[in-house]
Amino acid sequence: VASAKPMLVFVTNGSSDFWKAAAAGVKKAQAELPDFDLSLKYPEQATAAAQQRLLDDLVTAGAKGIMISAVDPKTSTDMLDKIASQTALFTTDSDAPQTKRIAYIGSSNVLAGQQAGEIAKKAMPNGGECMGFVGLPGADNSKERVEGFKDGIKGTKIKLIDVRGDNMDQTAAKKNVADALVANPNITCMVGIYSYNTPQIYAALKEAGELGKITIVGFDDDPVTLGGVKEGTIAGTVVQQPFQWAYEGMKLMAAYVNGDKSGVPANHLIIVPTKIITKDNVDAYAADLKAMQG
Amino acid sequence: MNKKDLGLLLLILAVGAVVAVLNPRFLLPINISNTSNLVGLFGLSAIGQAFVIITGGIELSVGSMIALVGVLFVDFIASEGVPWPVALGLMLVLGVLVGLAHGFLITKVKLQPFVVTLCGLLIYRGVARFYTQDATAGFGFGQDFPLLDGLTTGKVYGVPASVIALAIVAGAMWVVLHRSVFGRYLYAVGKNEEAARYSGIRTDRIVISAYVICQVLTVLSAIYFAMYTRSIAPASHGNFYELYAIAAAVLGGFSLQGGEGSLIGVILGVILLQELQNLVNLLGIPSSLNFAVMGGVILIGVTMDQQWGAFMARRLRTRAARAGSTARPDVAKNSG
Amino acid sequence: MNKKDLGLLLLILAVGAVVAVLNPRFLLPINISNTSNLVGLFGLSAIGQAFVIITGGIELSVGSMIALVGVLFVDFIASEGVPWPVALGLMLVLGVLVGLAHGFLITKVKLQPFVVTLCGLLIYRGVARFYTQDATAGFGFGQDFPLLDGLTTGKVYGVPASVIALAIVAGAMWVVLHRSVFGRYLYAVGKNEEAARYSGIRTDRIVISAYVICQVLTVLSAIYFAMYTRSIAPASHGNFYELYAIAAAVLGGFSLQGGEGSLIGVILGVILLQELQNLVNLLGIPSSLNFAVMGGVILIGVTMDQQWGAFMARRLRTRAARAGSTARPDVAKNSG
Amino acid sequence: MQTARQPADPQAAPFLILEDIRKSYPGVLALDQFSMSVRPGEVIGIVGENGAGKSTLMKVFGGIVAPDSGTITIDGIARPALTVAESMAGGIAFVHQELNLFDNLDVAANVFIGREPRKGGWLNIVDTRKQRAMVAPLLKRIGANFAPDTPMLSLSLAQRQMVEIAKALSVKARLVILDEPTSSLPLAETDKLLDIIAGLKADGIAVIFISHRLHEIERAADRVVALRDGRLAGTLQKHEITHDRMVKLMIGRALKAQVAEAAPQPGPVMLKVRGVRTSAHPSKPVDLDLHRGEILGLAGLVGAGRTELACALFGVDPMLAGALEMDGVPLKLRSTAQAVERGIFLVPEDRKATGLVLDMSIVENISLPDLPAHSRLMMVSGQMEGEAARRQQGELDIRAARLTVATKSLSGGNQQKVVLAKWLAMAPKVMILDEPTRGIDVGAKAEIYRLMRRLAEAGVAVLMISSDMEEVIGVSDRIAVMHEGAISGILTPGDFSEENVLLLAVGKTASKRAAS
Ligand SMILES: Nc1ncnc2c1ncn2[C@@H]1O[C@H](COP(=O)(O)OP(=O)(O)OP(=O)(O)O)[C@@H](O)[C@H]1O
Ligand SMILES: Nc1ncnc2c1ncn2[C@@H]1O[C@H](COP(=O)(O)OP(=O)(O)OP(=O)(O)O)[C@@H](O)[C@H]1O
Ligand SMILES: [Mg+2]
Ligand SMILES: [Mg+2]
Repeated sequence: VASAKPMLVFVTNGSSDFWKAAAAGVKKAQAELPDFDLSLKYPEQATAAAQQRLLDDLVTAGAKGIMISAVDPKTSTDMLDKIASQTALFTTDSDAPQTKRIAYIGSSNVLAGQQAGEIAKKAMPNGGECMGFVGLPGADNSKERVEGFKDGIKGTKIKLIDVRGDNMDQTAAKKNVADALVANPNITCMVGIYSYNTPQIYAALKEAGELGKITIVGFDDDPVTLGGVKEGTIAGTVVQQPFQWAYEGMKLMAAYVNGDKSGVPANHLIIVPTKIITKDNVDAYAADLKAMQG
Repeated sequence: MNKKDLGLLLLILAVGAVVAVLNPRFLLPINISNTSNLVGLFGLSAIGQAFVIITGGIELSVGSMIALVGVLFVDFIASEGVPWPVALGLMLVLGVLVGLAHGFLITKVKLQPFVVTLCGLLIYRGVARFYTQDATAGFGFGQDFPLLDGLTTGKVYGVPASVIALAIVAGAMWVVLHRSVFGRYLYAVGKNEEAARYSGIRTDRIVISAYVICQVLTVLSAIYFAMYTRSIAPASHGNFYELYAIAAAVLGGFSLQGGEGSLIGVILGVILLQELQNLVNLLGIPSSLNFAVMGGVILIGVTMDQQWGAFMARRLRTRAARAGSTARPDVAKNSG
Repeated sequence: MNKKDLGLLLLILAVGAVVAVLNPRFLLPINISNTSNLVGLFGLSAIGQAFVIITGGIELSVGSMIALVGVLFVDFIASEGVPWPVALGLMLVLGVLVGLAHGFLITKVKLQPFVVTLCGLLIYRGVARFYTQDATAGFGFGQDFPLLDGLTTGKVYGVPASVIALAIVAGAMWVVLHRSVFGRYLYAVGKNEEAARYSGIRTDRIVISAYVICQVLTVLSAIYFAMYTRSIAPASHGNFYELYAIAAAVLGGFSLQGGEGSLIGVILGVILLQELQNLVNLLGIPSSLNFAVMGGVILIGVTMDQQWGAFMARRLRTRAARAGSTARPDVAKNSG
Repeated sequence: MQTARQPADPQAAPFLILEDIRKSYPGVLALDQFSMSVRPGEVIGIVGENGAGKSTLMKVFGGIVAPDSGTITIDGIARPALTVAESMAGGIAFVHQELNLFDNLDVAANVFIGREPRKGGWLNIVDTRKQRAMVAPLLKRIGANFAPDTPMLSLSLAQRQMVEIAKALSVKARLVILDEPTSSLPLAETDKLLDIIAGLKADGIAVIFISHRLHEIERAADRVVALRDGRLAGTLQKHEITHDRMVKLMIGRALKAQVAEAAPQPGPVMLKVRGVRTSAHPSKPVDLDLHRGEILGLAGLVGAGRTELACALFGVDPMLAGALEMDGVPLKLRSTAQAVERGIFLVPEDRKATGLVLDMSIVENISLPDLPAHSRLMMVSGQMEGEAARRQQGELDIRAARLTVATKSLSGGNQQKVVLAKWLAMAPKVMILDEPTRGIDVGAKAEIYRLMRRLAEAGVAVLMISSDMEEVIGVSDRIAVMHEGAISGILTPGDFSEENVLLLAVGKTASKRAAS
């Protein structure tokens, strides 16, 4: 049903819990922007093709502004430019600097990876062997986090010996952890690179009775991850702030559509830094999270 | 166009009318162009699937082949510097080889089509992922192939190139399927392979040809898909596309038992599926319901089709009974 | 255990031996326990699939049902505070209803099983995603259900609960399939439904029962999967699991034409598939090759099976011809 | 065969009555105003041309076909139609014309399908041991040479027909319906079947017996019911039953006496078969010469290996060993296509599975083997194939509403004619016919014999496999007899006799002088 209000859309790169916080951000922004029609859209599959058709359809439906986490920003220049020529386009999560996007709001996966490396460094002063777990090892976000992590542990005795993929299947994710314990008895640390990997590491180690003996470094803020951090069995986790991306992004976009371009910085980048969550600040973070989503 | 196809066409128009009323932007030329572009892309592989389904087979490796060909083609021309016509040629050869392999395993080694192509689904996806180590294959910034782009993503008077390609392929394949000797053999093999063999038909060759045609058309559609997305994530690109193709064929009146279906039917099936996807996005239906809408409409469509078929058969019989009760004219006529 | 099953068992042992040599840790009790746990999980749904395949049908909605049931079950007990036995009961009822619906559409409305269950695949996945608005359903940190956990993820003398469940289900289903009148009818319907109907068998009921059994076992496995991952992402949970189940059945000697296959076969099929997945991890093979390895081994397995079957059929026929020529000793023997 | 008991009491009340039955299919009225009744212990022979409606009538009895109108009364209860279960409960056992067996089960399971002996209480376990023990004597009774636990897959067509008969006998029936049970049974087995019918009758069980072999009806029936075009054409009582009267009722006129034409001089050898071994009898090589212009009859008992030989000569299955020579040129066949190219055609014995694409029309079936000839630039010409089909329809008198109806809607006999028409439209050099008149009515049979003769006269080498003794002796110029995969002897017209064929068929040598 066509709405009279200008439409602003936040398009994710797939459906994942990660975006729940962004949805909350959109909701909060909507409350403050009654003259706009804000929404958050998932492509039905996490593929470039599905996302592209969603964008085409949104433009057709008359979207005035789109904020997108492109499935594959590096190779989607043409598509993004096409969209940018028809509507106000912002990028988030992972940037596409070569396109005509108006601005990027988000954080850096490389930086997040480095922060994860710092957690590992602190937790294992004597070094150790790490195994990474991820959905798609070849995906950009995964590669950047791994790259950052390797950066972060450079010069220490910590080694990342392998990264196992599970094709976004949590059964396989858990099984990978169990198999890694069997295949590599020397492992002393595990890194959960996608948000669901850390809880699966936690569960598999718990069942194997290895919880607490192996250092777990996580990403994102799954409830189990935060619980583990609080419990002390997870050394720490690196969180991004999709709530902020969405909230600030939507407000910026609304202003931009209304003709106020002052919010866009010269370098077109608005970096919302990632945070390290450890036992010390986990309670505060959880409370924050609850407040934001509530 | 037979009655079944006509029914499907009416369904497409009816759905379109409803959507157009709810959101008039549905009828914008750009929207029709976008949607028909996707019809072109999916249509190419669906026609291939149709050939296989007519023989009573099934081709589950379509989605994986689309990923594999996409990865190889883009990598060849974007990174390896292979001229694109050469790369295209190589991909077509790959399609022929894969089709031959599937056909060989099915006819000579006598494996079930479902099994052979399921293994294909797993293997080609695995190879595609291994080839790029799960990385996305794509074009660098500003890397352009004007002629190739024009042929795949260009438009002629607003008509997307993929639609033109589909029209050409569909026209040719319509003749092959509904007019040629080979087409007749396909139907015969699909309905009763043994009887076809006992009629001196080289059934194995017919079946193998069907798989080769399917794979060649799949390669073609893979290239169109690759140029459309310009970015191929080997783990997810083309996932489930075989199911879309099969669903389109089934909606279009094909029987998975083989021996039934028309070319127009499968194209109408593709159009309906794409219309549904478009509708979900345009009407602001939560995208999580996308699949459910698609499944629901397919189910309703085939049920109506089935009930309609049963109804027609009943009517035919009743009418025959009435005709038969009068002095059996037909038999008399024909025995003379 | 028939010859075919024996061949598969030998293949499993041979692969195991090779892996054990390359990485002796393959034989660690913990690894065997881990792998057999997954055999239990996948085995439950594979047995269900087997019942449907014997009737000549196919059930493609397994993966989506695993997601839907997972989401509902976890949400009911973790968020809605429904006592878990009640939730379990509700899920089983859901399974029965879905099975009835599929069976009804297939036997009474006369839709093709592939089509009905393909729509199921789309619809249930859509409903699962819609239910949680694409959010993951999971337990809060530290949320425990000791009895449920014990029954699903616990171990008895190192044997995972899922393996015990599989053993019980498999035993019961073995009797049903290979010894009971119902099982006999399943085979009859799968081979020649018309003839079965002419023999006074209520074929529709048999087919519907098969789909109900399949869905009930799928629900059971869905609960085990849910408790194993403890977190259900509705868009991806259980994706392709129907293919695993079908692959296991096919490896185990089932024909998708129906009427063939044994319960031991399908379980051996599941074991082989899980062994392969384990092998990829233990030997450090890039996980992108996981699919390719699986596809390759299935292909080799069924090819060997087919060649073996053809050989046996030839021998059987030769022997039958020879037996027919001698003074009918078998008849005499058996009538005594 | 003669029993001491009385023939069925003609005064006994009928327990099964059909009244005014009508059944139509698209374009045909298969049954019209048909009434009949069945008394306990009587043997009713049903005759009629192909497509007269015999099988349809039986399907009404069996609850498989629901009539459009009319009533069926069993034991005084009238119904508009029966279900399979009601029919079974009424004591009706059925041997279908088209076999209804399960290849994935063994013989015993097939016999008892739907009525398994059970054990284990509510678990409903099949009592396999009991089942086998019950089947063994049945098989013995009908003279079957296979065990109850034989997999169905390993039986030949005729053996399957025996399983169907055993199935009907296993029911505690009051009426046994046999729809062309002998169509692929050779003589010895047929005799046994007639004995069985007599036995049933003696036990007070009624039998309905459909056959196109009228002499069998003559021997067995107490009463003959003749159908023509779906209507009752007449009834014959025991003393009225003669071959000619039956024919007259069936086709409405007398049939010209069949003149056995003098065998012409056979021409040179067309197809030389040397040392051919097939997988059914791998240790038995076959040597055979097919001459131009000759009809060579091939006789033998069930499972003698005739069909396998025919398939080998047509390139269906690769031969294990042996050589073929056609017109003096060695011939290697790797596919049926090669055989067809060389002019070797086969009319297979199982028309449902291999003879026809049942879902395709008559036209499409007839043009199938020679499609390129009915096309321009590899595009099929509907006009050309239609004309060819119309020509064949005229020649063979194929009865169908239209030539575009699916062949599955034709009666068995008319289907068989379509199979023949497929090949006759082309130019055969070697024509192999495997049970060409299986299920064909007398009129059409004569037609087919004439056709075979015409082919022979045109210089074709005809190989006719047949289990019908009359046919073998009446039509052949020479008779080769197979026994367990080997040719046990070749008879020339002077030695033609039932006795000689039978002796050779069981592996003995023929007596030189024919004893007729
Ligand atoms: N399923 C069907 N659909 C359409 N027509 C049918 C069907 N079954 C039978 N008929 C038609 O009904 C008529 C009677 O067929 P039926 O099989 O009863 O003949 P029949 O007397 O048994 O012949 P035959 O001796 O050749 O077996 C035929 O004209 C046939 O074409
Ligand atoms: N489809 C089959 N599968 C397995 N075995 C078969 C098959 N067909 C035939 N046989 C075997 O081959 C033997 C020879 O059968 P064939 O059909 O050639 O005999 P025939 O002389 O034509 O007799 P019939 O009158 O039975 O057709 C049979 O005894 C049977 O054991
Ligand atoms: Mg008949
Ligand atoms: Mg035979």
